[in-house]
Amino acid sequence: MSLMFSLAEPTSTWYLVLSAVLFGIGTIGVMVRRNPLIMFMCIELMLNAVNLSFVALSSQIANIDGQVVVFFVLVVAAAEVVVGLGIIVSIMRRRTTLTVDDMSGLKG
Amino acid sequence: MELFVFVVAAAMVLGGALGVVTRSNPVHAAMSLVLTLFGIAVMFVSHNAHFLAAVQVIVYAGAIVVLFLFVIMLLGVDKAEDLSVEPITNQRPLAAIIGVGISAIVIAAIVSSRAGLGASGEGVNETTFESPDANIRQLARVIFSDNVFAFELTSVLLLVAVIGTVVMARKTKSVGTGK
Amino acid sequence: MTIISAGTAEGGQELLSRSELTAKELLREVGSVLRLSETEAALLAEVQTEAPEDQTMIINMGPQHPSTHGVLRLMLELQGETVLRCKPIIGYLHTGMEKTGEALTYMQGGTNVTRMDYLSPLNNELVFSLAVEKLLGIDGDIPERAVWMRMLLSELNRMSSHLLFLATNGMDLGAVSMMLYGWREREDVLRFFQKVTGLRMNHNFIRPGGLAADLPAGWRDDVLAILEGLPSRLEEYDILMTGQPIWRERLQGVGVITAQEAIALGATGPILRSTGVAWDLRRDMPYLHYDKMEFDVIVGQYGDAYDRYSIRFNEIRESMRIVYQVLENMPSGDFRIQNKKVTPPPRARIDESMEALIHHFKIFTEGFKVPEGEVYVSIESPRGEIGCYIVSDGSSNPYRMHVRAPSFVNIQTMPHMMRGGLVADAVAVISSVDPVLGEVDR
Amino acid sequence: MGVVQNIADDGLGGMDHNFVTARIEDLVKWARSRSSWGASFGLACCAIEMMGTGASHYDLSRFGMEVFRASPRQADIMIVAGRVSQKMAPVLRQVYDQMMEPKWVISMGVCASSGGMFNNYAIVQGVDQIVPVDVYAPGCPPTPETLIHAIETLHQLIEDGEIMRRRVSNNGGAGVELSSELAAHTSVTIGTK
Amino acid sequence: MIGAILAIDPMLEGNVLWTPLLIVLVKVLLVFVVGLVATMLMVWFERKVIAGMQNRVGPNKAGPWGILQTLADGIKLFFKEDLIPERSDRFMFRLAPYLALVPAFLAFAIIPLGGDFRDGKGGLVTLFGQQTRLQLADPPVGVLFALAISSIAVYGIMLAGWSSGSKYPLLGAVRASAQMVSYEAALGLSLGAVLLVSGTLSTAGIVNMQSSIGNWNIVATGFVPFVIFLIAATAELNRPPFDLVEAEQELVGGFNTEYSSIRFALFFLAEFMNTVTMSALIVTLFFGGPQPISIGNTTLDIPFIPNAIEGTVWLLLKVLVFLYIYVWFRATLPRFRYDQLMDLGWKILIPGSLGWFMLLAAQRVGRDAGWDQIVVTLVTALVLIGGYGLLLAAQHVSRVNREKDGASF
Amino acid sequence: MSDSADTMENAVETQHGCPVQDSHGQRVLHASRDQYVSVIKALADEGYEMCVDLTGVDYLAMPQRTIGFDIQAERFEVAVNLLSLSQRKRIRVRVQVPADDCTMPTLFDIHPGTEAHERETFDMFGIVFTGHPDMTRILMPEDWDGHPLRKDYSQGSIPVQFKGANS
Repeated sequence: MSLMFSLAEPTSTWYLVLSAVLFGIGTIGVMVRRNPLIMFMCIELMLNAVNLSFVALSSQIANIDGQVVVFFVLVVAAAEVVVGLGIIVSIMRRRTTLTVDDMSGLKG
Repeated sequence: MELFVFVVAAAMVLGGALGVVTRSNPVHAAMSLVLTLFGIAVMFVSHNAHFLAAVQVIVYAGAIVVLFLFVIMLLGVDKAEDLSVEPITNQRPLAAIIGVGISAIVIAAIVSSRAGLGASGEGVNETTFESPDANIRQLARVIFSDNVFAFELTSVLLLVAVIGTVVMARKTKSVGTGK
Repeated sequence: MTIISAGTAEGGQELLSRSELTAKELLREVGSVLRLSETEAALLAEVQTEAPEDQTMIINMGPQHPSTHGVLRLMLELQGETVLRCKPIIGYLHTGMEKTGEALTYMQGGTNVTRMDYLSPLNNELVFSLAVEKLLGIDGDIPERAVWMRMLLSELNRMSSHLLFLATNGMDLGAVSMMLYGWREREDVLRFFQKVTGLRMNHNFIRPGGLAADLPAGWRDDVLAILEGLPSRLEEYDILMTGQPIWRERLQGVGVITAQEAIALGATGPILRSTGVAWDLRRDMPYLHYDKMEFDVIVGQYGDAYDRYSIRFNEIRESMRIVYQVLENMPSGDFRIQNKKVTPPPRARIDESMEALIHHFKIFTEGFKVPEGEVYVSIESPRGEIGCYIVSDGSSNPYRMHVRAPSFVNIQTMPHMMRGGLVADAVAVISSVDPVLGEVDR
Repeated sequence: MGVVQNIADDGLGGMDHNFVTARIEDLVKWARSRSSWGASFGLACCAIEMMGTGASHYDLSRFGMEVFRASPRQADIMIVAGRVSQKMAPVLRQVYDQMMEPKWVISMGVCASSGGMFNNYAIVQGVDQIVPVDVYAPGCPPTPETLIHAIETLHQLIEDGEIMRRRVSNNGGAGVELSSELAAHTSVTIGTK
Repeated sequence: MIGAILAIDPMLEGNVLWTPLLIVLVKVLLVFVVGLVATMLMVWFERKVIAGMQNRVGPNKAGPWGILQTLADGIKLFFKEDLIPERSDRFMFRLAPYLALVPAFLAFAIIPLGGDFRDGKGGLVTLFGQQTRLQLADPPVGVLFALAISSIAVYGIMLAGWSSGSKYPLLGAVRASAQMVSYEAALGLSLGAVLLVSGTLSTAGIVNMQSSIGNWNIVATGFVPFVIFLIAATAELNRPPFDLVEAEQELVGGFNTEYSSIRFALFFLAEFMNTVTMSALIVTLFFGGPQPISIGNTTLDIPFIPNAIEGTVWLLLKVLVFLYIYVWFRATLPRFRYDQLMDLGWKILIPGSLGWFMLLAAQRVGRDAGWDQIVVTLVTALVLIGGYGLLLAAQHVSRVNREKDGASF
Repeated sequence: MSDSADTMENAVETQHGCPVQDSHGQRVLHASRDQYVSVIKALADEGYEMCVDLTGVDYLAMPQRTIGFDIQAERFEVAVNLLSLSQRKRIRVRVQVPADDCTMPTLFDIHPGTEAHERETFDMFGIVFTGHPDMTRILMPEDWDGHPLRKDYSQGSIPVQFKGANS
């Protein structure tokens, strides 16, 4: 059992690298996908990557502010999703397909 | 042990993220997103941010993704998207280059600057048997003293978002009466 | 070896998509034939733009669905959970009873009609018997005791039918216990029926000329036991349902229909009464001795499901009042007419006399001849006006036997009541119309 | 997951009969007879008596049968209560096909069993032309006591394993070919089209 | 570190030895088995009690008093043919029952299942020389964990309905998600009142605070949060009168219409397991969990039972009361309609729980600042009543507007 | 059809141009097909606001029947029962429909409640109601052959048979 504890401990650099990769995946997703719902999910991925790096850095530099920021990000993400989904629903009321390519006009 | 946790959680995070980007069915993508969110929550726990982990699950998995699924089912857009169509020529390779490039730049920055980061705050409280909620208390103190203005602002933001959505999504005329 | 293709396609009987319909059909299916003026109807075209077809879905309730009271099939066009159009599809229990009725003699006819509205079989037999008696011209000669017995049985049957309505109405709205309580009380009445007629349902007890047998000894105590046990139970239902906030919320304002609409659609019984039209054949066109009875016609005001619920609930109490009066006034005497043409000889005489035996044999094999003519007789069944239209060609079988079934007509009110409601309201509406599919499809 | 795959298989078909499997078989039969949920297939008068059987006086729940599942997927016994019209027959068959093996059918009342007094164009003269019937309950309508007796009989047959043997010997039931139906039955869903 | 992740338990501090790990394993196993058996008995209990309420006998053929009825159901369902509809989403269809079942078990982990609360032991018992709690895990965010678990429990239902590929289950799924989102807020807010009074998130801590009836949170928070929590919990459980998700009369079987065999059994199990868990959670939060009943200085004692086990007995008794209440609900109440459900959630429960929370918070601030408690309460109550009046006025205006231009939403 | 002789002699009055007959104490009005809709409309204005019943009869097996009033007896007959709630009166309208032209105008526009009755009469007798919004079968399956209540349609009873139920 004690053997397991003596193994290499992941440092916060590991987490930061992971969050960078996650952010990259999210970016690719936003650019590639055409379904606005999935694009939204990719934005959530990017937000989560940032959250992860905040928490990792917060524990590395021993400052609680990182976690506070994550808390606010969560709240803002909730607000953003509410508004975004509202927009998608009201667009879908007027159109039948759901790809961003078809949503070029500003008025429905 | 922490290595084990990290590896499993990282696999969840990355697997889920790849799932979001590659699955054609929105419901599957949403479930992959849940996987990622759980992975992140596990990582929060291993950084002693228990409260954030719980909030992450409640807000993200419990509300946001449920909302996503609700909209998907309500609109009936759960048909698989055709992924073979590429609307703009060479869009995918370009996107991949940009994405990988961003990751590479950030990673390079992290690796090169990690030595410069030192302890700057008064410390993050660890959870112990004597004070199991030390982390929560510390977080609460900071939020409600130093950041109280930002806190109030986010609550206003939420209110505005909810009201705005209701106004936007409401139908003005009912069926049958005509305009 | 029989292979039957799976599927329930009924073609044009089903609810079609809007594009396949003419304006008139559409008007009927959205239940607006009466509700909209011409100008409003012209605006109906906008319904289609407001709710394009790909945002609505057509779902199929039944024919095998827990809340369609048997085999009613409803096709609903929904937008979200709101019902836009509704079309009832019936016939899944079509038994060919009117055809069978032509093959049976007047003596046997009772076995046929009693199986139509299987919740109030005695009322079916009563209307058939009254029609045959009218054709025979013996409608004035029925002995007093038979008339009073018919009233007793008819009212008890109304009680058991309404109790069953309370049970199913409770069940449909999720009040599971009400289901069992209603059945428990109905069982008391059924036990009395079994004692009197020998059967729990489908009695064939009321026959042309009177009844099949006299009341058994001790019947008065049995009826009194039912009547005395019921009021406290009804008060329990009041606590369980009538005063229940959820119950009221679920029923009040649901499935509203106006008096004008109900009359235009031919709806009778509790549906018509719920709109404020005090129309009860027992009072307004009395048959048997209902004109000597003292009872109130329960009338609603809003025409909603709650009114229909409370009307049926209180009609149980009114029926109890009538039964008390019947108990007081029950005369002694014959239970069937002493007319050799119609009535079989008493059981005791068959053992003694050869003529009686032959008479008995003839009347049960050939039946009795009924003079030519046609007649329509209607009475108030628990569900509304049940009528019997008989055409006789002078033989011992009816030439044509048609039953005007209240449920068959009442079902037409459903699209009007459901429009604009939710799926849950649709269930409440079906339940409040209280259709009996055996009678709808015959 | 699904242990039972075809009609002749009671989930233990591949096992040799030794002491242990015999006990398991007994257990399964015991469970099936004690917990047979009904598919509510009420049609006419008999349906009222069927529901009456479930009510306080007769109480089907004693046999673990108060669970009348509206979805045929979860039901074990189909009680065909009442006359089956020509229009209803395809629906009946469809619901039967939607039920999962092992499944049993009780034909309740004379109309379901033989057409009864309605020997005419509209009524299927015996539901056994459409689905294989295991137990017939006579009566018009059968009293709750009769129905309970029919159910008890069926339970006994289930516990004996008699029905499964009969199915194997006649490929499904009373002259009704099942194999041709089974291919199509997955795509059909209850209540929707 | 591992102690911080898994649980706050004294025996996991310091060097981890084999004995504590073994105890943890035994606890995991025990909780799993207890959960299963409790659910089995719960199903039987419900069928028997509801039969009693309806003048019936209830199951009595399978085993003595029909106690093996659930076992028979389970075995039968296990040996039944299974089917995956053609139009279903196969992966999700298979996954959904487990998504429903796992949270039901997980939530059980944080319930204090017993303990010795006499002589200031605070629920600690000694097992094999180790001090421990009779509780699988006590994470520092215990109550939030329960909230999180209950919020992800809806995935099983949603995905089951969606993946079946037919219309009734889909309607059930949409209802489920809307219902869950609506009632989660009321649940969380009424929980907030408990947290405010207890000052801790850990379930063990919350139980320890409630040493006598006067300290029970139902009294300390003033009854209203308990009522709201009970209603919201019933809604979260999808039990009558909030069982719109299944609503046999409307949606045939709702989300589980297409499920058969063992997969259906899992849903069945999850539903009743959730009921047991939620009852235990209510007892933990409001009724002192395994604490014995004590008024003032006198504590009731169950004779012949060692103190270490007595806590479990008390918990069992208290949970049984709530199980009975849930059965009672099922037997008496008609089902809500969809829009009424939303109205109740958004217009009554959420404002109510929010208002009560603010009242409690104001009292607390007042106490800390040394203000007159009565004045503080009165002023807050007046403000809240004014706010509620505004809300009612807004609702009235909205209704009038809606009727005027006939909007439907 | 000839009713008993004494009731025939009572039938001297007319209403809306149609002869009125008394049958077992009930008023029966014989309308021709052309008068049909206008008579029902006039009766509705007169206070017979509810159409209680509408059904058909096939007189194929009674070829020699007479109606009187110089009305030609045809194979089919449609009987409409009207009810006046305010005056508590009933009246029955009987219309002859020839076998070679089985059509009738619909009453849907006056009494929407006849919709189901007319569909039933169509289903059972094959009498087509022109102008009816949805003239489909109502009780029989859509692909059913024939109209069951016609007298030339056999009852369809099959002798009781006990098939080889393999048991």
